[in-house]
Amino acid sequence: MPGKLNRLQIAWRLAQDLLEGQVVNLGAGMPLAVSNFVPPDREVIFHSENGILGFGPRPEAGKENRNLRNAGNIPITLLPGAALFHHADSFAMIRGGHVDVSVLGAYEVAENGDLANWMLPDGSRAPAVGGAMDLATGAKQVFVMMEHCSKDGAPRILKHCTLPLTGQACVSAVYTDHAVIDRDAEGFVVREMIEGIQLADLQAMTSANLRLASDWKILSAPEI
Amino acid sequence: MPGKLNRLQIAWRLAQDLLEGQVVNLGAGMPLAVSNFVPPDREVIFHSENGILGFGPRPEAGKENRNLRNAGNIPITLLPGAALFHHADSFAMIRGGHVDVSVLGAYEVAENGDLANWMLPDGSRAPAVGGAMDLATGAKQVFVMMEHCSKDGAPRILKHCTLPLTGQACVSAVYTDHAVIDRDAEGFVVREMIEGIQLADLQAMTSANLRLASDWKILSAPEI
Amino acid sequence: MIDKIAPSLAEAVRDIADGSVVLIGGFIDQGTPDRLLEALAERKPRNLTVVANNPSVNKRGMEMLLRAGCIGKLVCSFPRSPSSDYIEQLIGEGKLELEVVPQGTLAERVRSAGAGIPGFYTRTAVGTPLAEGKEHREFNGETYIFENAIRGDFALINAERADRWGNLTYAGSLRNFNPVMAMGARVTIAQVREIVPAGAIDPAAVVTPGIFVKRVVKLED
Amino acid sequence: MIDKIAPSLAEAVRDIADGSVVLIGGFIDQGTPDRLLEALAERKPRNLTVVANNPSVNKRGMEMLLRAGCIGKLVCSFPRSPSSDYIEQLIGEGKLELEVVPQGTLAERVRSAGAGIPGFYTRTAVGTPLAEGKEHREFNGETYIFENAIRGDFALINAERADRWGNLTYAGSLRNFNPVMAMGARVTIAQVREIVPAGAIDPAAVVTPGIFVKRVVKLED
Repeated sequence: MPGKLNRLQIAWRLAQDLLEGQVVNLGAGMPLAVSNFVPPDREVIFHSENGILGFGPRPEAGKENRNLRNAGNIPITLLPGAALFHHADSFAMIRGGHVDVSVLGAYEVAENGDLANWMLPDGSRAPAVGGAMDLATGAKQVFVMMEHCSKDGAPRILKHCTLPLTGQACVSAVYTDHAVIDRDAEGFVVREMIEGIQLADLQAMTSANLRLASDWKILSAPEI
Repeated sequence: MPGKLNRLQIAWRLAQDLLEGQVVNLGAGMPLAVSNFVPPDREVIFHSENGILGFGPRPEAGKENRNLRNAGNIPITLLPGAALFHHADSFAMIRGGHVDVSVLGAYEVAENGDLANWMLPDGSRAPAVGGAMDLATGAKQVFVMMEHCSKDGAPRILKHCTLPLTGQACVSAVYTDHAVIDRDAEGFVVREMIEGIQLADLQAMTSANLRLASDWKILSAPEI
Repeated sequence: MIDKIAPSLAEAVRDIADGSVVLIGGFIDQGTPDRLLEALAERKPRNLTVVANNPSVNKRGMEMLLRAGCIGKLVCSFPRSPSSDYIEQLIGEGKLELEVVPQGTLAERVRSAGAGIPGFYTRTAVGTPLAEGKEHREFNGETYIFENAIRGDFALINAERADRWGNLTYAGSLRNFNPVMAMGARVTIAQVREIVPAGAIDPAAVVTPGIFVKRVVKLED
Repeated sequence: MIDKIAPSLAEAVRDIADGSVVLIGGFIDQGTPDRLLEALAERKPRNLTVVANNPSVNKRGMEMLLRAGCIGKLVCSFPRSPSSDYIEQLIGEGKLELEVVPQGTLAERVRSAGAGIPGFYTRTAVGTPLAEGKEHREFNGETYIFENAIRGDFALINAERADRWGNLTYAGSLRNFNPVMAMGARVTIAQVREIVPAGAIDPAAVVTPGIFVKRVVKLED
């Protein structure tokens, strides 16, 4: 697929939709890249579940502070205006609806907004949930970023989730390598698609029903 | 009554029973005097419900800091080792059983440990409870200090409280102008009485049944 | 650029509408948002539900709000003050509803709202008139009552220093209810004595992170 | 004179008995009380219930406790790490019980215990496998589940500075679960990098007041 986005490009695209002044939590893994791509004239405050508001970019190699790492255990810097606090306060912010956007990865997203991102049917006796359920349920909006299909081409945007849920009816928007898709009361609405595909092509990769926004646009991102 | 204690002497007597290292909350009014009488070789940490641990004596006149006052709104000093925190944390300490002793005034105390100290039947439409219920219920031990009888001579140490309760079965000991009285599973045990009275005299001023400890002593306090 | 600094007291309280639930920081007269309360009293909103530990101690501030007839319901732990008579008069005339709440329960009910918790169980007040009508439940052989969260539409608080992100610190015992009320409201407004550049407050020393604060207004010296 | 400073790591953990509930601070490998865990593993207590966000990340610390066979039950949010296979093996052999709890729920359950609250309602986990068997209840049209408090017999935590009253501060993001676990246990024990005279920590900068701390032990440089 020619115009397909890579993971960093998905992160870039999502970052463009974060608004001035919003508080945004980035889940571990792929979402952490989002902080690198916020437009420079826009101030977004990043929250890390381990008790940080206002973290900045990764420090230069050799300048890392061992005592400052994010939820992915990656060294960070603090921006002027940052604040540090403990886990109960951190999750009070999340659970209490003070975080504007939570960016999460996903295995599956359903048209009713259900999210599954924590447990694969791999027979693990020790499934790890971390903060995913708190973030899925507590944030005002949940933005999911993921590849549109699984590695073997199976749809991951579904009518109903098949995997154990992380949260119910919580997903606001999905950013994939093929499209930007909003969710409203009726289901999924395609806001952007990559060049060269039609809605029918995207629908063929998607189990849930897709509608096309009247003002839909081409999804593109700079080379990263 | 010759050896009857005044209010400051009651505070002095109670202060002698506070132990090294204990955290002690002093209710507004009469209990606040207790902090002045802890033996100098003993370190007791005083807690104020408005978010202070480790407050010290009242500063000299003219040296008050308007930003440092206790729950009775009286200027205080901070001892080395003091800590400041907010009301939710302050009452987490109280409700969570981290405060060793709460010193409270009372209208009535009953032999089952019930305490009434917040509401008189004076027809007030705006009864004020403050932190009394949290302190009565949350602290590990509640020490009550009060005059043994009301101004018109009526007993205030009763079989059952007649006034609306502050807390149930919460009182550990009562310090009055006539006696020091512990409470155990069976009721009140007189540990000290002022010179010149017998148990019968004290019983005549007390509705609840009193027992005398085998090792009871004379209650006395220095001139204050 | 994020800038939560409001140009004036009047501007800071501009959208507190009739019927709002307003949480108010401070304890006795320690750290009350007196100037914000004055500005609010001048706007004369009606039928506010006011949540504050002490409804009135000073002539300034809360008492102005009360005497301007802005308060329909008062939720507090200690409605006893020089203005108690006036409060009792209003209650007697059916013009004011009063809910008395133990101080620690009040703090926790507001903190709960801020933490996304609709209610919690506590032993405080069991067996007293303040437990009447509340759900009772046993845990480990002890009786507890259920207390629901108190969510504010607005919180008015008093702090010492602020930056443009709304981070706050407090002086001495003036902290008290202020950080708690800040957590519990949709819109928190702080009067402060000093505004400093972002980064001037040590991140480890921030008491109320800016996420809980919408507007900051500096008092005139 | 109050002096909470313990002479050694071994002395600090001396009374953690078989079957104790032990809360452990830290997040991933940020601010874990690794040296206290080592000292505990050397004592080889049996059948501990260990409550920690991450059960094991380092060879030192928690993993030693796990491999020494000290842990009967693990309560955590993220049992995924280099030692996951070993955890799964123990579970498969019936030698370890695992309770997975969402991270924020875990923090709040411990904070609740510390605050005298036996339990609370939350929306987190509703509709997921982690809500199964829990009380469900509606508030304002939303479904919540009931989560009960987790009280520790002991807490092992890691802090930066301490004084003889047990007041603590933390460095950077090493704060995380440490102040929360400190609240939730009967006996909290802190390993610290520095001990300073009482009064050297600004009272407004204390993060964990000494009331929550029983013993402090300074690490060798």
